[in-house]
Amino acid sequence: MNESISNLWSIPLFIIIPILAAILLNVLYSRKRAISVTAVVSSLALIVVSVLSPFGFHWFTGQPAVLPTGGYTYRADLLGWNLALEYYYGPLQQIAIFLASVLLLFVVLIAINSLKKNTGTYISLLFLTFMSAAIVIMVNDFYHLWIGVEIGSLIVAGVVLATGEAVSQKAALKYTFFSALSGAGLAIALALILGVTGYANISDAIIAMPLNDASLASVLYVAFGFTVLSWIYAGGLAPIHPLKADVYGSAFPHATILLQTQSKLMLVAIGLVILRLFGTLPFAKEVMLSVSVLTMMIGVVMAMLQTDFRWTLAYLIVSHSGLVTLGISLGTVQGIIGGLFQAVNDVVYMSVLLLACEGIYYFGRGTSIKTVSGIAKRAPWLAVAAIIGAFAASGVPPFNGFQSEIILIQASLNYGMPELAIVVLMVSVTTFIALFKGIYNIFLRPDDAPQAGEKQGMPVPRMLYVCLAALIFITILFGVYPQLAINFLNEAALKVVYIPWVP
Amino acid sequence: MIELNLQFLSFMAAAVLVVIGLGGMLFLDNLIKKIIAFTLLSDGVNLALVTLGYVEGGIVSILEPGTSGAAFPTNAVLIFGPGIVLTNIVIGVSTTAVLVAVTMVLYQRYGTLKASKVLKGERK
Amino acid sequence: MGSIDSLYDKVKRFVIEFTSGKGTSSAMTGYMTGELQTVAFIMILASFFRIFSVPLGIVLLAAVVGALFFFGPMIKAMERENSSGLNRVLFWVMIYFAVIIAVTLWG
Amino acid sequence: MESKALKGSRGIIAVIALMIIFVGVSTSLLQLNGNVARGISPEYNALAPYEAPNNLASWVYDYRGFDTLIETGVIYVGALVSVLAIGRGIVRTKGVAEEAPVAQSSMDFHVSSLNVILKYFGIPVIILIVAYSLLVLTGAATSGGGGFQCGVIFSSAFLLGMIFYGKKNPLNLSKKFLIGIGGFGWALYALLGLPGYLVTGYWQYNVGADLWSSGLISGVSGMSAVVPDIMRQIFGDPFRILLVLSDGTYASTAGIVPLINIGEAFNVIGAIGLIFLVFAYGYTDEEGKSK
Repeated sequence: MNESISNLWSIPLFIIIPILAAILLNVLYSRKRAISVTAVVSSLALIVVSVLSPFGFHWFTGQPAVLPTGGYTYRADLLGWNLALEYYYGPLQQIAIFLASVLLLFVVLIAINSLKKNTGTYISLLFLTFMSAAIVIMVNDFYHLWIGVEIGSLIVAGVVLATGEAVSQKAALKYTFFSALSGAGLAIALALILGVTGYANISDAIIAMPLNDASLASVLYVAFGFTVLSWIYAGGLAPIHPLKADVYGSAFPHATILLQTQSKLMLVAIGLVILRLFGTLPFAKEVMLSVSVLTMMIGVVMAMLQTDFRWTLAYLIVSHSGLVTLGISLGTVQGIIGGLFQAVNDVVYMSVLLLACEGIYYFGRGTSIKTVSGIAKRAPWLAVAAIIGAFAASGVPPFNGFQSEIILIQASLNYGMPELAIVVLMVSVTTFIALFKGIYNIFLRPDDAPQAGEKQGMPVPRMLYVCLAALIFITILFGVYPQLAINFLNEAALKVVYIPWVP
Repeated sequence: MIELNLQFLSFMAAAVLVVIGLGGMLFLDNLIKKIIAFTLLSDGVNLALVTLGYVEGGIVSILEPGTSGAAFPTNAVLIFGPGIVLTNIVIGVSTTAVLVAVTMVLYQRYGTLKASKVLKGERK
Repeated sequence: MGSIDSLYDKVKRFVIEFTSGKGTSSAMTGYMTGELQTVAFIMILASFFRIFSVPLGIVLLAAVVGALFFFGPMIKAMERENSSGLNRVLFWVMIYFAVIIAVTLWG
Repeated sequence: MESKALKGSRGIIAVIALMIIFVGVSTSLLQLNGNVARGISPEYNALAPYEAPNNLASWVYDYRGFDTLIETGVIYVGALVSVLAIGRGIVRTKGVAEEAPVAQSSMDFHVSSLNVILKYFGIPVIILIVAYSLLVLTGAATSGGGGFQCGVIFSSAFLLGMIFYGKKNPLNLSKKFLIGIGGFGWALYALLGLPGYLVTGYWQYNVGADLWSSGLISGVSGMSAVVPDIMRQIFGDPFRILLVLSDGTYASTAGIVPLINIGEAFNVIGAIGLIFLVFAYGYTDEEGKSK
């Protein structure tokens, strides 16, 4: 590992390419061909960069770190106070950004193929969604984390608003209100951490933290509370889950793929930051655990009540965020690996389900299980994809959901909390019920509409099937060879547990 | 006895502003009033951040002819707080713009600004 | 309490509560399963109290089970509280946040 | 207590929760009273004599310049999203029926009924405000001010023009121009990092400032002469200022900071101006189309 690279070439590109692409796309606005070329080329470039890049740091603006003795250094492995903003690109970041950029490519392709006119602004917002996710997962600086979360939430509001329907406008307004709230909360947490330690860089802040001073430690408790508030918000955990479900349910299904990827990455990133900064405080892990258990339980129960496939998926995404945070908040190596792996798998199998949902949206002209039925006859491959996605989501081998859930169950048993294992099991069983309620009604129930010909929707873009096939391939690949992904996640988990001050 | 000083008062005012903002967002039903409450909240955060940079007998962090370059690091205000305030102002402006824009659109649609009417929960 | 009649009435009311409003069978299934899930989840949550003290956990568990069956369908209340109305979510967030601060500061 | 949901016991619970939050926030802030850790800030201040004389400007645009790039993005995205809410860029799916978007009606400013004296004084005031914004922009490195402030002041002149003279005001900026200039500003800011990236490998390395290459600060090895002399002459010297302080004269250069300020100003003029224009007059696609 090249730990001491402090000017890794690839890191700025992950941010600058989406920014330039977004500006260009927004100016192009309605020129379809130029938009497609720009968007596809930029997202391909992001995939290539994420694969080729080695691991290391980037200190933006080239300022050195100040050694405790007073000199300056450019070496990242020496103890020093960073003057510059620090990003870290490691194995966890690599797999996260690689997946996000692949999904970005798919989403962009589908958006180009299925939307009418004026797509420039919308696709530029999709690029910015990717950018905010990349910022949050790579950054090692509390100040920058705050900016990343804020720009991310404004972009989410924009992506939702692009549908132009009343439901999405309401969802966006509510979501922005909470973005205001949690942004202010994160700013207060930043103020408190700065006041206590004087450093915004997370590594430096951990080293400078006055844990011995009881009166100052109480400042950290409040900072912890505000950070958890923004964590809950960014990841859509309980009790903000109804809003997040609104957002997921009212955006286009293909946009929801990117939104949930962004939210999962934020969940992982902020969760790891909380563990690193506040993991030693009493009650920190307990608070995080109870948030995750509540989220899982409420999300999955609410998913069962929904009568629209989009909303079922929205609540399931929320409840599976609880699985991710469960692993992270256990705070053990196995738990964190399970949580991170669950995040990766979740992004993939939920994308399969969401793409299937998009297909239903075209075929059935809607996704309500009351009005849409008998799709399997017209689109058998869509049904197969949806069923595979459902199997993966409910943890059936040989799909990827199984591998991560079994790690989570083992981790919670080893932690001494068999109840958590039961909760994980119940979540996967209930996921199965909720999904098959929808899938049965939409795909398998005989078509009871009198004029079936009239109900025929438009043909599904062929691109959607290609993307589905690729995602199902990843699902099975990770299900059969989980080590492919776990090898990327080990390092991050070990660092968080044993050397939290190293990003 | 707590000694009353400038920093103490500013921190106290910041806490009061933050809680008034939170309370306003919680208790007021009018969407525009909620947005105003948010700006109060954000101002409270700004005040806390500015106060963080306070240095007893400090000077503004601009080098003017005649000041001492060696004494500047200890005398000048802490740079991080005021810098973050700039960011917070920008974020506040953008968030407020989005909130107001969507509120305008929803007002066109429903003809009311009441959050309990416009933004009541609904399921499909 | 106690008589067969009133118990029967109670059960009847309990079942009728589910079907109010939407009467489709798939919605009904969802509500029934949801109710059972909620009960199970709350029992598991109550059992977490064994971390602090085992006897208290057992007492709490029994109390929760009793309360659940007394108060009828939990799922209705849960759906109501889970609505995405802005004011309601704001209320719950404030409560949640206050609890987190109280637990960590004075817990 | 306007909200119906918060009457009765719920309201009381909410008030108690707020009080707990108040106690938590105020106690933690008051713990900081008098013992704020100085942390990294004195290190930034120690470098001030070699950078722009306004240390806050060099903090915002040099040391933490990348943070400010994303922050500039926040205002750009804010404008993009709020204009999207009103109508620019709402997308439709092929073949699926959706509800029609609501058209935003334009505000009525009653321009014709305004007092004629106001109209006479309007133009000089607008000219003065624009001039002031340019002053604030150009003095960013040496005094308080900067790109964001310039943009806001300029946009307020634009708003004043709209109120006094209606849509055809002296500044007369069109939506397309504002969108373009906003994007141009952000792109300029982003691309100003490119020279430093190509020369030293660090994004947004302050090429002009040659802070590290001329050996002004001891202890930094391996970085001298990374910036070639020719680059130093192209970028650095035009901005070099001699700072006469009580303990000596420092050769200080703001480097690319003034240029970044210009990019930020363009971006903010575009973003805030667009917000004002579209909030006042609504957005229709016919006008926004190319040509």
